[in-house]
Amino acid sequence: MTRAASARPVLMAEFSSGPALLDGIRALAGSGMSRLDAFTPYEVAGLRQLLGVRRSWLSWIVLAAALAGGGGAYLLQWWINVVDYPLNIGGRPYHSAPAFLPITFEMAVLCASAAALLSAIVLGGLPRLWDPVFEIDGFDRATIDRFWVAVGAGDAALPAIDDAQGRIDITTALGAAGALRVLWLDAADRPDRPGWRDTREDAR
Amino acid sequence: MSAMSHDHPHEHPGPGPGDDDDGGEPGGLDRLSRRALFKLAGAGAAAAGLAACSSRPAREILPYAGQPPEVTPGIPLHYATALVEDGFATGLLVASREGRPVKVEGNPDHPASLGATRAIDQAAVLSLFDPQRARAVTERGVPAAWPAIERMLADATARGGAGLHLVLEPTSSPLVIELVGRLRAALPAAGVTFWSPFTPRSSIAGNRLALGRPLQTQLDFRAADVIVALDADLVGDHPMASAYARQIADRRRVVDGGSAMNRLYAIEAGYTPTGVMADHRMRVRGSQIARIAAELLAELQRGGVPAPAAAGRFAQLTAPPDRARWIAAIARDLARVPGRSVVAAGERQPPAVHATVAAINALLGNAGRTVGYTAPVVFEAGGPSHDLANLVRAIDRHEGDGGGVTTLLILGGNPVYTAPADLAVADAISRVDRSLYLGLYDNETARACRFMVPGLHELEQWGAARAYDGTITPLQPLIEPLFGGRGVADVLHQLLGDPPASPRDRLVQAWPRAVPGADLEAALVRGAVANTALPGVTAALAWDTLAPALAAAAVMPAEPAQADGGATLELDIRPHPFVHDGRYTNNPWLLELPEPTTKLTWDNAAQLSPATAARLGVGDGDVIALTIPGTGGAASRTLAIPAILVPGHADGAITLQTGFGRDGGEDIARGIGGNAFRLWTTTAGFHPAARAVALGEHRALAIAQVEASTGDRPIVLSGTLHALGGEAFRDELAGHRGAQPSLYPAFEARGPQWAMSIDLTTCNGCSACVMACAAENNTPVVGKRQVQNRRQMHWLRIDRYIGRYPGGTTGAGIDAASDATAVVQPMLCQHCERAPCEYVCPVEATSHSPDGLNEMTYNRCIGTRFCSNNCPYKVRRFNWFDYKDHRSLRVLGKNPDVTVRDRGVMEKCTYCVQRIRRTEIDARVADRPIGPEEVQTACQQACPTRAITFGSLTDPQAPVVEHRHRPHSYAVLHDQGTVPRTQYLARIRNPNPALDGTADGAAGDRHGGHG
Amino acid sequence: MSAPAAIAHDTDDVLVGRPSDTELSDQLLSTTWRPMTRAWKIGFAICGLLTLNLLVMVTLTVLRGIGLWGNNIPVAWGFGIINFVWWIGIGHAGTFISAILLLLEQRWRTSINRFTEGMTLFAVMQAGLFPLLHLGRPWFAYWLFPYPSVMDTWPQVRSALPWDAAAVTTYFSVSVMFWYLGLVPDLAALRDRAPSRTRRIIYGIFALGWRGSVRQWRHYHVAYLLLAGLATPLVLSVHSIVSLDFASTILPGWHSTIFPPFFVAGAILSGFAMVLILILPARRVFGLYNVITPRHLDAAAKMLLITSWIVAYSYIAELFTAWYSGDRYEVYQQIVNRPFGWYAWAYWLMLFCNCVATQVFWSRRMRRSPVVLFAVSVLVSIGMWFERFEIIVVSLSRDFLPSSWYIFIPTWVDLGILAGTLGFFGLLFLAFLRVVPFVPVTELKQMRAEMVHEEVRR
Amino acid sequence: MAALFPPWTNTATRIVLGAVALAVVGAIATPMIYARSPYATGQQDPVLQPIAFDHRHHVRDDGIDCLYCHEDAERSAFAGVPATERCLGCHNQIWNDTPSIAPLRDSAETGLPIRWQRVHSLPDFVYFDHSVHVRRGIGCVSCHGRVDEMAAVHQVQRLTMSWCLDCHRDPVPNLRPRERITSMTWTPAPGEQAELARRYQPRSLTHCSTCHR
Repeated sequence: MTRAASARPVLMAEFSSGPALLDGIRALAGSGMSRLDAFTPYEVAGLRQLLGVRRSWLSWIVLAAALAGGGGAYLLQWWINVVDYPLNIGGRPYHSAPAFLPITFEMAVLCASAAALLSAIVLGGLPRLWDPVFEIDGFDRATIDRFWVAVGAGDAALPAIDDAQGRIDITTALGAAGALRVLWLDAADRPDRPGWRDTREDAR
Repeated sequence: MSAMSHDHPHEHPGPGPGDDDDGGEPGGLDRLSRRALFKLAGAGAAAAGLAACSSRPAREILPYAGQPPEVTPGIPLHYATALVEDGFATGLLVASREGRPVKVEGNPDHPASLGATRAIDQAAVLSLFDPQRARAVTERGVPAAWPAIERMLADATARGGAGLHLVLEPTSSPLVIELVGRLRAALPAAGVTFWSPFTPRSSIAGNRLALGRPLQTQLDFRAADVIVALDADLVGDHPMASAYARQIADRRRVVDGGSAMNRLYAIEAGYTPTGVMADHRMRVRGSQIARIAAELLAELQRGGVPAPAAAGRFAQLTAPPDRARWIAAIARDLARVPGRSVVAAGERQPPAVHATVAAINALLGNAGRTVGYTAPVVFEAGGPSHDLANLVRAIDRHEGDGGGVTTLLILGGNPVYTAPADLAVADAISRVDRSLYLGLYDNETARACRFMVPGLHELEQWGAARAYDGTITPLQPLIEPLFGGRGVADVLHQLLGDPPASPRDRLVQAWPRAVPGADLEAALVRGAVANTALPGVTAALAWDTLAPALAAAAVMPAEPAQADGGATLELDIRPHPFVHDGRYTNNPWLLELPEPTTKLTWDNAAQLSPATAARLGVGDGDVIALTIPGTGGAASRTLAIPAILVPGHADGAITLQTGFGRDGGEDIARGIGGNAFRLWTTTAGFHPAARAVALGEHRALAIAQVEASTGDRPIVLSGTLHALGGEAFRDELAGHRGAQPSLYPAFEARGPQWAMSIDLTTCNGCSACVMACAAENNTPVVGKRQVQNRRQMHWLRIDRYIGRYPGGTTGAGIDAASDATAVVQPMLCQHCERAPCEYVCPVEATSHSPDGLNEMTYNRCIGTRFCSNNCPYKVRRFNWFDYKDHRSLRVLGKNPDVTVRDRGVMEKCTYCVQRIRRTEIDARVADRPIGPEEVQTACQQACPTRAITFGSLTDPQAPVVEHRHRPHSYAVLHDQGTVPRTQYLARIRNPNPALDGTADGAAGDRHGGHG
Repeated sequence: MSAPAAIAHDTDDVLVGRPSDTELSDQLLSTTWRPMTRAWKIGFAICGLLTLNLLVMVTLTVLRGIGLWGNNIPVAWGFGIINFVWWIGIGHAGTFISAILLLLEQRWRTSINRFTEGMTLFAVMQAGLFPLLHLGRPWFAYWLFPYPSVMDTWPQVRSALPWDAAAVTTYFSVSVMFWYLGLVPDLAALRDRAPSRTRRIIYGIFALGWRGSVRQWRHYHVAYLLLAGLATPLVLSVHSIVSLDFASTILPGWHSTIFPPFFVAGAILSGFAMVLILILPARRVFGLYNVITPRHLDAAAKMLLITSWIVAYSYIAELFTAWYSGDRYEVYQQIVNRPFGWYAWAYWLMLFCNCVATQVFWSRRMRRSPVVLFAVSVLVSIGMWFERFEIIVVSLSRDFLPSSWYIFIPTWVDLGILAGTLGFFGLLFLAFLRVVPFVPVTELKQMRAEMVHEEVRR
Repeated sequence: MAALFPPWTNTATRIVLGAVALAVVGAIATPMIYARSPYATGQQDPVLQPIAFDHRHHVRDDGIDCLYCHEDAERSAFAGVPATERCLGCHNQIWNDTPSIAPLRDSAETGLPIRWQRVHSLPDFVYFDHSVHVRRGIGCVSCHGRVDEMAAVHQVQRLTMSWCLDCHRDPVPNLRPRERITSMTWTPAPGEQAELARRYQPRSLTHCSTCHR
């Protein structure tokens, strides 16, 4: 199963607050589910740890970019003034190291910042204007005041419990955790295409 | 910006003589003048360099049809010719590029030049290419035909000259003199008057009084140890100014404390270059000079100078207390060196003064040694024919009998403007039926006359004239008459009915008669005929005429200041150093050149001392009305003119310079300044009782320097010759030069190391160098408003600082500020080895060459002006607007070796790098080394006193090296660590111990003084 | 109101009440689609006109040359560089607030950081105009950047101007990135909340499909912190480098080692002043009293007080070092020319605005009075402009050789351009208020959640 | 409810972003390439002259030396374009009635110059001096190319500053014996140029006032 396919949500639940979301996730984890993802309007404290997502390694990219930018800038300045076209400027030495520093620093910062922004976007899987989850009714509140949890199709525990009874159990568990809605998105159907059969059951 | 700019920015096509689009504006390169040029010189490759620094060169190459053998495109030719002013010739060498005169230099073989030039000479090229010159024969302003004038002349001749009157400029030309002679013979009834306001009159009359004959005074300062200038601007306003300045300076060059140095006393009203140079300066009103001369004579006699009995009765004459000490000291100084001094009086002084001075020189034994007398160089000088009143009288006779003047020919000059106010010349002319004016411009006189005939500029003429000392000087044209003008001789020949001939042939024919035994070709090459100076004549004092003159001189003038609360002042009128009597007022170079001692540009103003100004309650630019009472029933005349304060000016007097307030047809000259001639009378150069009233209005003046104090900063160092002998001053000076600790490694120096040394002792601020720089380097003129915005473009400026030293300047006025003394300092790019301007330029537009030049690469400059901010000498100039006037005729006078800068570009002195590179290339091509004095900068070449030295520090023969080793060589702002390549020789004065306030002047002077 | 929210209510809070996520979102997102108020429209019209005038002045300058300005020799730099430094300085508060205060975990920054970042961008845009405009040949400005030219020539990097070019471009780019990254979640919120479909599509495109998934938040969080960490030394470096335009020369009044910190302090002073000038009206117009509380005003006022003291110290230090150095030129410049020279009035005005006027903020009441804050802020802005006037014009007008001393008088073009940039700045700012939520909704919601969390703990 | 954006927008976004990146790179690269193109430098572009003067014929067939017409190259900054009379030196006798040299005859009569079109034009702020280059052993062909093979002369070299600098930094590869200056075909023997460098002492001048004044 491809990465995208295995990440495709099979089960999604909507909560009204961060804490509630965390409870719901605990419930799912209780039933052995591991391939979880959450969608929140803002960072919910403890969420990342609960889902076992490691801290971002993006810093290393940024460091590399900074070194490249700064080093490149200094080298260029050195080459211009010492190698390519040395000129006597006010009796200053060709290799005027102190004078080269400001630009070196600025270029380091520039490259680093650009790297930070771009990697944040790319690593976050963006730009991606369409995503399966957008097809879900009411998901648009995920950026406002709703907190969603999703179980990926690739979840190892899923096959074991994915039957009528299992679904009922999990739904009730989530309901107990305070889920407003629980959606089962039929796995049999083709992924990545709008208009799934939406087998909904009332949590209450 | 288009991608093209990666290569070189292309903006507008660079028009030039080689370019085919016509300047639309009047005075542009219209076809006519252009074709004339091509005939003379296919301006060919010279188009390069004319266009701006960011535009394409002309796309065409126009080779000669028939190339003159001597011409090689790209290599300048020099022709010897001369400028003539008030009848006296100054020899010049004019550089010609592909037939276009582009630069004027002095002629070393000419006595009035000695290789130097005045600012006026340098500007001649611009006058030649002045688009506003008269272009066609006109009658009452509408184009007319020459034949009409021929008929008029023929008619006048037919009547044997009856009713014919000619007005010529005073002339020394053997050719013209011969023609006038023939004319008088052929047409006895014709009248001839010579007129020019400032040609020597008084001195000749004075010599007649003293020596019984009209004689012209010739001075020789080479052997003069003491010089007393009585209201005489010997180095500024004199036909021999350049030569005299050189002679005086040669005796003032200081090598060390032990040098022999002459002593110069200046006694004058306004501040002049001579006053700047002087060791002692007394500021007195012009009318006091006569008395002072007499006092000096008397003091000399008391001092035991042998004098005939006739002069005996002067012995009692004593000077008033405030100057007695001075007179005594000067007299003793003079008596100390019998036969080795010069006492000179200015032309503005009445004959009596000149007579007194002649007597003094005779008694001191100077006559025949340092002071000589020759027959006047100018034809009939001092004679009745030089009185403009003749003309008016002749015309007025009209009313009486049937005689009078029916045909008036004014050949040159501008009498309507320059005539003394007490002569109503203009309306006299208007009463003449057929009047003709021959001249360069449609000026006041041209407008008063019926016919206007375009004249010839000196650089368009064949002819000859005499220098002040009489040396015959040939004139030859550099270019065909741009507007088909005619010379004075042409008209005279026409009158005499001579068969038509080319001016050159006429010269060839007349030459043997004029200068027997002299080869014309040789003379044209040399620019002067050797040994043609007039012989000196020895004449004994004629006491019968001298005595009354002395008596007249001895009269103590009234103190006008006391009359009525100081509203009555003495009015001194003198020619402007640059526009003279108004003949050069349409030359923008000369207008924008700051007046040497007031720093005023684009204007003339009423110069007065701070004390007097305070009495009148005026400051710089406050307008005052000057009124002089009418004489003999004539109405009084008033001139409203702004004031300018001149520290060192005599109290109770006002100095006005002539040449402004023009209202002829010249657009540039018209309407600037006030016309001093309106207050001028033939009687004397000064009017004892002019009323001055502050009008309460203000007229902004364009003064090129506002702050006059050095604030005690190490800028101009000066001291006495005596002090230079002592340690204190030497140590102080040594602290302003030499190596300084630096963090930076030394740069390897390849080739010669160019450097300059400027001697502040011999510089008198005449500003010839500034003009030479402008002419050589195509620096633009920006106009009065932009000067007021402090945007003048001179690469080289003369800073004038006001200091006060013991005995520097003194006068009756006790006011300290007024007693201040001026020092001048040429300031140009110092070519610092650690140039602050270079390291702040973001685009390498200014950098350092291996031979020590601070290079300015115009085409790389983007105009951040950061370099100017960081230049402690503020010598960088910026093109605030687009100043390249490609459409104007003036473009032809530009130097093709120097880029014409574009808008938004920084520029500055380059040590004339184009000359350096040219010499380098010539030397390389000839596989020879560069000579020690081979490279001359334009300023150096022009300097009359040789104050500027330039050369390579690596060449032991180069004088600049020796200058560097003198004890008083120093670097300006040495404390800033810029290591300038330009160094100065401190200003050394040689004061009379009897007048020097300090005990022994052990240390240098201080300039903190007056602000 | 939820129970915990009832706990804290005093005005010292950075958030009055504990509005729910929904309430906050509705209140703050709606600033972009709520009908425009009259005040806004009038302001927009005025700024539009001034911007037009700017366009005319700039065209004139480029066509005829900077001779149209009052600059001369010796005063070769005039309004152009004064305005440049002034605007750049103003641009500093934004990044200072959003970056440094973020790292210092100052909560009161949250509701105003987007606002000030916007201000930064627009101020830097004004500043960027001048280095270009003041060139004699602006069309060659690209020569300041290194590129393989057929002339084989390069920029001269010993000069402070290429440093400037690098610093300002970097500062602008980084500010944009920082600003945009912070905006993404709010854009997503607008994508999902905006009334019309067109708006939602436009916002949607710029939101890049943000879903707020854990993995996105994971990188987003680190990137945001890193950008803040990078922007912090950057904001300090930029004005330091600008100050080197002067400090690296030998001109008396410029040649001073104190300049970098002195300039940064001044920058933040003027920056906060401008923040207040803008935020007080905005707060009133959009009725944001609950998110921009007296607590914020108080903090800003304190910043004004502190930085104005740093600036005052610098002035004193300048005088002292001048006197102590014994350098005759420096002494004349600092102790004679500035306080008593041609422009003495400007000197004393500067001292009053930057050092005296701010002292009212010792009083808590003054710190919280919008009127006083606004008035003092205007004074400070003027004072800081004149500080640059002192440094640039006054120093240049009298440097080493008295012979070239001369006075500088601005022309109507100078004044027109200054006014024009003010208008253009306002124009951009007013537009900004309508286009994106100028109070960061997401961050505010998060902060609220954390505060509620803490309060529950207590 | 359907999502705001359909799935294809993801691909679309990538394409658009790619295009933008490409445009940016292009905008910078294009002018740089252009500036180096013959179109911008004016190379390879035969110039039409008032008289169809054929250098091939005069140089190769008649074997006239460059310096016969461009006589000032050894002593002046400008190599010089021959005066009308120089042309007539031969064309009085031969081909003196060809219609093609009518402008020449007109010039001779009117005394007005022939308006030749400039082929090698440097900007006005560049001061090139033929004499010193020729004296240091830089041949005509180095800058002007095989004029003897051109019907109408065109500019061969770029004549950009960097091109000048190439030689100014290291002149040796362009040295030749002074007596072979005008040769179009001369090629150095091994080591010959090093020897010439010793004799002529060419300098490597790269400071600005070498060419800009």
